[in-house]
Amino acid sequence: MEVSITQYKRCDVVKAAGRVDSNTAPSLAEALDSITEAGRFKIVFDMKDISFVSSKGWWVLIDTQKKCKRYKRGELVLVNIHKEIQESLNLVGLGTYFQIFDDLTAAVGSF
Amino acid sequence: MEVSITQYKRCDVVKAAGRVDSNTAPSLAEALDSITEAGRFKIVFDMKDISFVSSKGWWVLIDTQKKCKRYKRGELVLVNIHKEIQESLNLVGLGTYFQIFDDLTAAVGSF
Amino acid sequence: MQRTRVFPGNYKSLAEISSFIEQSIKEAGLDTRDVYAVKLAVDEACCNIIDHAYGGEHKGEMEISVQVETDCLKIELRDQGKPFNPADVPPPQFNATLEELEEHGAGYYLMKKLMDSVHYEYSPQTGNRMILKKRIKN
Amino acid sequence: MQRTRVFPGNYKSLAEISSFIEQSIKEAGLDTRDVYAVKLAVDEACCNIIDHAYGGEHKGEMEISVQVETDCLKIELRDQGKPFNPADVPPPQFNATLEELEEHGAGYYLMKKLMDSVHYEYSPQTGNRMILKKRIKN
Ligand SMILES: Nc1ncnc2c1ncn2[C@@H]1O[C@H](COP(=O)(O)OP(=O)(O)O)[C@@H](O)[C@H]1O
Ligand SMILES: Nc1ncnc2c1ncn2[C@@H]1O[C@H](COP(=O)(O)OP(=O)(O)O)[C@@H](O)[C@H]1O
Repeated sequence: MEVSITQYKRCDVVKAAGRVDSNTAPSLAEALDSITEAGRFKIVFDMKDISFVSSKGWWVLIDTQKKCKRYKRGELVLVNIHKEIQESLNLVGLGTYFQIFDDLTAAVGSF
Repeated sequence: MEVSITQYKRCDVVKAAGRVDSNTAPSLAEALDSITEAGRFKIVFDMKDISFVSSKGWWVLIDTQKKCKRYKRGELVLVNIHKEIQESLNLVGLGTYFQIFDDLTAAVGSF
Repeated sequence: MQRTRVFPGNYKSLAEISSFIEQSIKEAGLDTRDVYAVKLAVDEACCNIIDHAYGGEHKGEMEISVQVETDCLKIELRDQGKPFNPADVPPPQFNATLEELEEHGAGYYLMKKLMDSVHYEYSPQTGNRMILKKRIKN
Repeated sequence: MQRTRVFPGNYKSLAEISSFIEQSIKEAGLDTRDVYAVKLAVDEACCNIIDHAYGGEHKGEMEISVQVETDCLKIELRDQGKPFNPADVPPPQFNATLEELEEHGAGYYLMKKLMDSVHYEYSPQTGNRMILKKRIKN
């Protein structure tokens, strides 16, 4: 899974395409860890081209959310999430842990 | 000329469509003034739907740029500017007074 | 009609399995939301087989059969890994604070939420069988 | 072929004038950049007529003639306002800091940069005539 990171003044935007499943979740985790390990904790995950997320994917995002919110130093927010993916996130009870934006600019502008 | 303003945490995005000429420049000036008068000096002008800008339009932007940059309190940046419009801005020697972004998110992310 | 395929028990199979499911259930005429639900449930079921029944990748195979009936979609997954007792699967962690959340589980719970029925059985002869059903609304 | 139209000397006319110019020069086959340049030059010329020759809106009319020749585009603007001397137009403010910039001017300079020639003449009989020319590259 190709993951791109764009670093802005106040936050980093992470973008990837395709499926986040047990096979690809480690690449996403690696990209997110590289950001938090650099001491940056304001992250936007642009899910526009993400077509599928299994529970393994959610745990990667939950793990990052914990790192970001610890000491109130930041937050991971989601943007452009496909409707079915959002529904399954809510179904599994994890929807409440993420702020979701409709628009990438609004997500970046929130930091 | 319809002008919309979207307020983000660190900056305001101004968007308008059509021509900025002697007829419409006052509406743009009014919108920009409403932002600076509210004490907000970080402004993104999204020119995606702007098809024409005469020198009257440039002077409105220069006026706002002066207000924003005074006391280093902010800046007006341009985004999605059509190629011909940018060329005429450079031709008249005013291109150097503005930072120009290709992407709205990058512009908002710069503040 | 019933379609059956055998996949190696590794994570690389998951994308292929999703495509196989999508192709196989096309004729059932489910809407995008239900198609997604079925693909996700099957993905979770396969991950559990790899992670728990086999205890890791490359230990065994997964046989998947898809049967589209007039009012119901039936997906059967078989493996030769170790059996488990669904009654022992802990319930999901509701109302946990972010810090309290333990980063695993949810897969089995999701399967039950996404499908209309989830049935598990084991016999030494046939191994593990997981049967997922989804009603087809007309 | 020559097209001529008369517009009221007000800012509302500017959008219509741009459309008139765009229609009238279509057959010349200029690229988008040159079409934009011509529209911008004419807009600046008309603003100067309204602002300086007439000293405001609703004081008089502007007659615009467009002539497309094989290798050249000619646009003539006429008004009955007060004449001016192009030699008196101050040069543009190059290298000024932002704070030093005076927020006017540039229109006449732009016209000369955008067109291949800008010619102005006045006679008491015909009033002001501004002739803008753009070469047509083939
Ligand atoms: N197919 C299976 N074979 C063996 N054990 C299973 C199987 N499916 C689920 N389990 C058991 O149930 C638990 C919960 O499963 P699940 O909710 O899918 O979450 P996770 O796989 O992330 O632990 C697992 O940790 C495992 O002990
Ligand atoms: N058509 C005109 N009639 C009278 N005066 C003109 C005309 N065009 C230009 N001028 C004079 O030249 C000056 C510079 O014009 P210009 O560069 O277009 O900038 P601006 O119109 O913003 O002042 C004007 O201030 C005016 O004094």
